[in-house]
Amino acid sequence: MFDAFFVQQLVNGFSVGLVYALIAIGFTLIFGVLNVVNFAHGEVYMVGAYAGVVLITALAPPLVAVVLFVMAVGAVAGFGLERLAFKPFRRFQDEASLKSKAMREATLLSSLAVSIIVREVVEKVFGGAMRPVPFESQLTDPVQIGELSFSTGQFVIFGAAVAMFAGLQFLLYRTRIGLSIRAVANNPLGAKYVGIDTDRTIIATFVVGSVMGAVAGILVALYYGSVFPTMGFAPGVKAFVAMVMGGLSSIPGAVICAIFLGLAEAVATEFLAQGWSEMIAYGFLLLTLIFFPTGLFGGARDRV
Amino acid sequence: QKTIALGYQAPLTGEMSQYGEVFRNSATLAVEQFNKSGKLPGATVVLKFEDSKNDAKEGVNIAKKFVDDPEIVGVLGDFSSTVSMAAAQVYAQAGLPQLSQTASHPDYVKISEWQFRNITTQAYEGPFVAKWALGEGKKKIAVIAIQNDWGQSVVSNFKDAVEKGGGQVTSVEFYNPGNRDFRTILTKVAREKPDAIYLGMFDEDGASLLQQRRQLNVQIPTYATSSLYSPKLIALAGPSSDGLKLSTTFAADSPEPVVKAYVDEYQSRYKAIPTMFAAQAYDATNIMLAAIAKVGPTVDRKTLRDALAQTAGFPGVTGETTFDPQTREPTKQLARMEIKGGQFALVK
Amino acid sequence: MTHLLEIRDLRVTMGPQPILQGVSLDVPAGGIVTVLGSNGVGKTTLMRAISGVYKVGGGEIRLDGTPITNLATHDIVRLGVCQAPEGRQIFSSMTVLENLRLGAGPRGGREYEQDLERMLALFPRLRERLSQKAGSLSGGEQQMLCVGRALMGRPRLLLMDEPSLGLAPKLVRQIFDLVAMIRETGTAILLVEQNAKAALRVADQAYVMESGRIVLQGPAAELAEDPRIRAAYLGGHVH
Amino acid sequence: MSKRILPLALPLVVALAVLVLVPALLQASGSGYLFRVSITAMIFAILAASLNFITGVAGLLSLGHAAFYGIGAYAAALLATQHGVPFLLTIPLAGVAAAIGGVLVALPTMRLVSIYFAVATLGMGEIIHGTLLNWVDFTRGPMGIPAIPSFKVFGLDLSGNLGSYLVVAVVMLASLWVLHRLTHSYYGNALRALREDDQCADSMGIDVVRLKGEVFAIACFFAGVAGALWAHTTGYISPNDFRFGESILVLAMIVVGGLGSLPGAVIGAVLLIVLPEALRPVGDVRMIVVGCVMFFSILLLPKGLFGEVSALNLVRSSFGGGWKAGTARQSIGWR
Amino acid sequence: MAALLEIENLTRRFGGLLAVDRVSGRVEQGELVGLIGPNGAGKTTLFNLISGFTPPSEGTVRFGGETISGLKPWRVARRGLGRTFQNLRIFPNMTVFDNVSVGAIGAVGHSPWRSLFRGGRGESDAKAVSERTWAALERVGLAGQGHELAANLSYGKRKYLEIARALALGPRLLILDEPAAGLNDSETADLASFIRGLHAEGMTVLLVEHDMTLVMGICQRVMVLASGRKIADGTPEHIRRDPAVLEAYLGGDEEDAA
Ligand SMILES: Nc1ncnc2c1ncn2[C@@H]1O[C@H](COP(=O)(O)OP(=O)(O)OP(=O)(O)O)[C@@H](O)[C@H]1O
Ligand SMILES: Nc1ncnc2c1ncn2[C@@H]1O[C@H](COP(=O)(O)OP(=O)(O)OP(=O)(O)O)[C@@H](O)[C@H]1O
Ligand SMILES: CC(C)C[C@H](N)C(=O)O
Ligand SMILES: [Mg+2]
Ligand SMILES: [Mg+2]
Repeated sequence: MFDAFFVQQLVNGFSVGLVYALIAIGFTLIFGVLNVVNFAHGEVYMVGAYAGVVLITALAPPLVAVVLFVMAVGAVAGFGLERLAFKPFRRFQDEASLKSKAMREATLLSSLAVSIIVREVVEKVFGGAMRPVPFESQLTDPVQIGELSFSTGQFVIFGAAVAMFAGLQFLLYRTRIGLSIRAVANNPLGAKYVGIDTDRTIIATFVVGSVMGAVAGILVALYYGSVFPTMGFAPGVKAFVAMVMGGLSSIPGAVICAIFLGLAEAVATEFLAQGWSEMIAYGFLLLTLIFFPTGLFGGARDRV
Repeated sequence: QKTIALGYQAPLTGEMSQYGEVFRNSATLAVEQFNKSGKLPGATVVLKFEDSKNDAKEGVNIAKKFVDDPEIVGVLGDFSSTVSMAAAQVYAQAGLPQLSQTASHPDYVKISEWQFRNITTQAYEGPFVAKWALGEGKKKIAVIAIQNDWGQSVVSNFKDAVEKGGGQVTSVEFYNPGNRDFRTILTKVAREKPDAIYLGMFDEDGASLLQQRRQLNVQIPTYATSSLYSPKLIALAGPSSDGLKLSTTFAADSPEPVVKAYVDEYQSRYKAIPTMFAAQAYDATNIMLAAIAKVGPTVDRKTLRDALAQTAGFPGVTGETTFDPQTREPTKQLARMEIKGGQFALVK
Repeated sequence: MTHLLEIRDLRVTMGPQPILQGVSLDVPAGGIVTVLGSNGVGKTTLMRAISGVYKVGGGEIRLDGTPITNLATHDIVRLGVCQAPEGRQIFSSMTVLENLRLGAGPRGGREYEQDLERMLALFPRLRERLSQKAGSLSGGEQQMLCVGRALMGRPRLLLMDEPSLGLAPKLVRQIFDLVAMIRETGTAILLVEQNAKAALRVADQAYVMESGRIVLQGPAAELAEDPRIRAAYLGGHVH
Repeated sequence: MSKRILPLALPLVVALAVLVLVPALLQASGSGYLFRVSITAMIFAILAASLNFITGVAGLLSLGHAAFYGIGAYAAALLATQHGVPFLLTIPLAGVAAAIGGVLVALPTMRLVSIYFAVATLGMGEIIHGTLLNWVDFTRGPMGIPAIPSFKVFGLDLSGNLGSYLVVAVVMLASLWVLHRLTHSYYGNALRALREDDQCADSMGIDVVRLKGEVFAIACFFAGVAGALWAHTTGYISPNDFRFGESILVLAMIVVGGLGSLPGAVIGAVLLIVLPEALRPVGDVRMIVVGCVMFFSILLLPKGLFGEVSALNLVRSSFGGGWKAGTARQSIGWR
Repeated sequence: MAALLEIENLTRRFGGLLAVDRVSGRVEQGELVGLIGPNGAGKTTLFNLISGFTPPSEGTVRFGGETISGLKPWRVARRGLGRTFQNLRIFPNMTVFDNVSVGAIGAVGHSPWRSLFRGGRGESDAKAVSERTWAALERVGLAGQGHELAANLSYGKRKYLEIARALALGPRLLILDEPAAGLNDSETADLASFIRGLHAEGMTVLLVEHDMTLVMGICQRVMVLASGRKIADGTPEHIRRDPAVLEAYLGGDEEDAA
């Protein structure tokens, strides 16, 4: 029996999941290389969206130009973020600091502080309210296929997610810089000894991850037709959760879990109030972790 | 020249700062007009704003601060019921009149005799829209509302009224604040094939929902509360908002002279059309000022409270406001509106 | 004669306390030089300073006469100074092959294949585990991987920080044989060792460090006979 | 005997300052506002100290602490409003309720380490918050709970500025005292071992699973106590007060103050409550300034304003530990 | 009388790899036994099986007559098994004293309730912990550095720190994984006499080591593991001449194995 409403729910959930996945890809990449949660990723996403909207409002260029511009903004944001919130902590080389939880949590909070500042500044400049994306540029046009309703944005986001994912897998597993990124992620000191410029590799990772975050931001903004200063927060948390469910450093894992979260929320809404459905997603998180303590695709702990 | 101060607590930073912003604009405008008008000879009224970030902790701190300030005879704000009610405990204890432009929690005015509000409660609005919808032959209605205190009262009042009027509420969907993807809810609601949908949410959520409604090709007539009366809604949702029917207390294009004067002045100063929230704050401030003027320059907290309580038929931009002598609940006139061709239009 | 590596009056401070307080030593091209010293005298610090991992506070390090003091580690590696560091620092979640690949740096293609073959001939055990995660290797296997990875960089100067640490006697011998063999290829070696007896046997020149200073130096064979050395480092009176 | 006077000096000074000096100054200023800010700061000091116990001492990064604070507040509010339980009972009962919640959270997440654990607590926190918000029949959902009575007992009215201050201060001192004892006794060392290397601690005979459960129970107990104080001093609570952002705020307090250090947690709490208030004059940009202060304090002092090592040294030299090498070789813990 | 430690047919697989393959053996009360074998032979894995870190695929471990296989590490530790780790695992952000106290706490137990109060059991627990800790520190000669951060200790001292931590547990059996790795000959000699001293005081020791001077010099008995199998077990003299051991472990000529 084909229940069009139910299939429609799956479509809805899938597209929510894709939004999470778009954010999770860059997030996971950055987490992998520094092993610290980049709380400001949601703000990079938001800044990307605002940059795109400002450009569209001013010049209304074609989508490709907007994306290229946003990529540039994302690159600059990633670079700045790394220099500001992460690099300073690498000056501590002594063993006690390297192994100290205090240092670890400090980096986490430095990115949080940066994210608060960025959000407040954007709010000061553009106001706290939602801003519309000019209608001509929105990706909100309905596309009816049989009984199912889609929108143009869903296809664009799907395409972007596939492209980002494939591109990143290629980058990580088929290129030299990818090998370096993985090496730095695994053992930064070891990477130095084999002649990798760790500083540059980390920046490269941040730039790539932030470019992806920023592009995600503008695409999602076009898909929803609006931007607002806190737009990065809620999906950012979900992307974080997806990353952890997937096993922290596994990008395929993060993507799969992001989509799964979206689907879970949609299907749960079918049976419960929306408020509870969000908790179903967290329930799945807990179940996953209970049975797979290091995520679905995470490696085991190092041997003793 | 004596100075009389009014405290205004509102979210000026943080997630809800857009509301605090328009409150500040309107209140500043109102006070300046008042001081110029010479309705209170021998004294000037000043406003003291404090930022609550929509955070109850800060709201209570501010309340204490205002209570300490001997110049302050009355307080406006806060924005959300949560923060307004946390602060209200302080005002109730200290005996400082508080008038919130938006706090809609049913228990808010029950806290003490010091609490007032000028927003219509759903006890009026729910039956008003219910009657309208039923009158247009919509018997099966689905409700989508935000999961907060106000959303709760939207649902309960509307549901009662529909059922009393012989209709049926097919489903009630609450969503958590912050949620911006309504596709799943809309799909779920559409499955029930109701005659109409009733929305209890704010303009930004409403705009997102209307956009997504168009995408999903859900063509069920939609009604809404006055909170969706905002130019913002049309700016955000564009053509998707066409056909939305809502009740309102404030209409920026109303021919009424008070409204026109306000809208023109606001627009020339702040380069924006005032929203329903801005209008609420404008009226709240003016109600407060009128009460002060009534007492005169010797006004203090107690006399201000008593004057406020006697507010009746106050002609504001959101219609006439009267505080019920017993409950201090406001009574207001509601109008019907429909969005047509990207414009709010009064339904006669 | 100029040396491949010259270190003059090197000073390193970590946190409050100075660790190296003026170390000078030379490594001739193609030679083996060993540095001996008890625990915590600063041998590893010296090695890290040469590789540019620690910041140098004073003094100079020259490679072929050009100063490399405070260059970035990756630049120093590019100049042909590779290290098999203390603590191994292998990439535990990557495969053995990937570890070796990283050691080879930007070199690829046939050259890389040849190097790899040569490498695996030296360490047949690694060949069996090429696709295993490096982190699951036993301690000794990891040590082999670490030396192997450094050799993949085709160093002119190989820095080895306690390469025999944790290795079975048979392998220890192999490692020292390997050190001799590496020298045959023209690579100079700076070797830090606790196994003084074996180190002095393969080395040409030896230095002894005590609390951040060189206290003794000379040809390895002579030092091996020095009574002070015998007492302090070759003691081993286990009855 | 004279040796015992010195160890008592510091706690005595602290207690005198909190119970006499500060209230005297506040009373003299006649400012209810300052009283209120002090009360909020003290409530958050309890909260920060309890999170520090989990995250700073035992090394379990918790991102859901506000949820336990919320459980405590709701427990106290429901007991007080619906069953008329006096505050002397609601406070410990709120703690117990939160502790039970904490153990229920700790049990399924026992096997998790590092960031996995952190995210599990985040998920738990969101679930608890969602329950408070959506379980309308029990918690009244978004309507919150109004008219929670203030501190009144045996006809004694402590609901004024000074009364409330003193009640909160006494509870805070007691809470800090307990947490302080636990962190600076040998029990604290077991927790620190858990933080540094749980597997290694395990093979030293430390029952890691039990320890994690206890840590959560104890810390959540105090979070619940803080929640009860919040409910009673504010009079109205709603789920909004216990959002994820609140967890992050408390985390920021302990990181800014110095992870693992109890004085640090208190300093951090006071700073992050007082600073935004003190910055009111700068207007709308105050949150930007708060963000910048946080950023620079972390950047320049990543181990906190008052780091763990210095805190331990302070405690050991000024309390009974008698901890000086070479001299009296006494114990960690207490004389 | 049953041996202090008895292992029977102990087997552990990692995927397809047989890391430990049907190993049996015993350590008597008061013995000092060496365990040697090529790298990757499974020595550390065997230690992990004994101490409960890794559950065995097959076989049993008996300690003091009771089966301990399958128990959690902390339970095994509390029955009197102290261990050190091949790659040092100290607690770098704790002081030396606090590091060692962890072992003592493991033995004494940790109750939040008792640590809260003065007097009574709490007092005696705290005293017991501190006495054990100081005793262990003194035993390894670190008493003077009790207040230093463990991260500031040199490598050699850290080795003793680990041993002290295990000693504070008051173990009946001490298992040491390559304690001499990274020490020079004279330091190794010091370590040898230290271990011998422990043994003389009645401690039972099982020792993994690659330094043949140390193993052959102090052990009463040596077991040899290769590719997960036990290939020899006997006195040092016996082992030194065993052709299988020579082949697998010591290598062709015997010069270094002196
Ligand atoms: N990153 C660091 N932070 C703080 N102290 C350090 C650091 N690195 C080294 N030290 C200190 O410097 C001294 C020398 O250390 P180093 O590791 O160089 O000694 P070593 O001679 O290599 O000893 P070993 O034989 O144990 O390897 C030691 O006391 C050590 O504690
Ligand atoms: N967790 C694990 N996963 C996969 N393989 C493992 C694991 N632990 C050990 N092994 C494998 O088991 C074998 C035995 O390892 P073990 O560490 O016990 O050797 P060892 O005798 O201690 O060697 P060494 O003397 O070098 O320390 C090795 O080949 C190792 O790769
Ligand atoms: C209509 C809204 C402004 C009401 C407000 N959200 C409240 O909490 O009461
Ligand atoms: Mg070293
Ligand atoms: Mg081993």
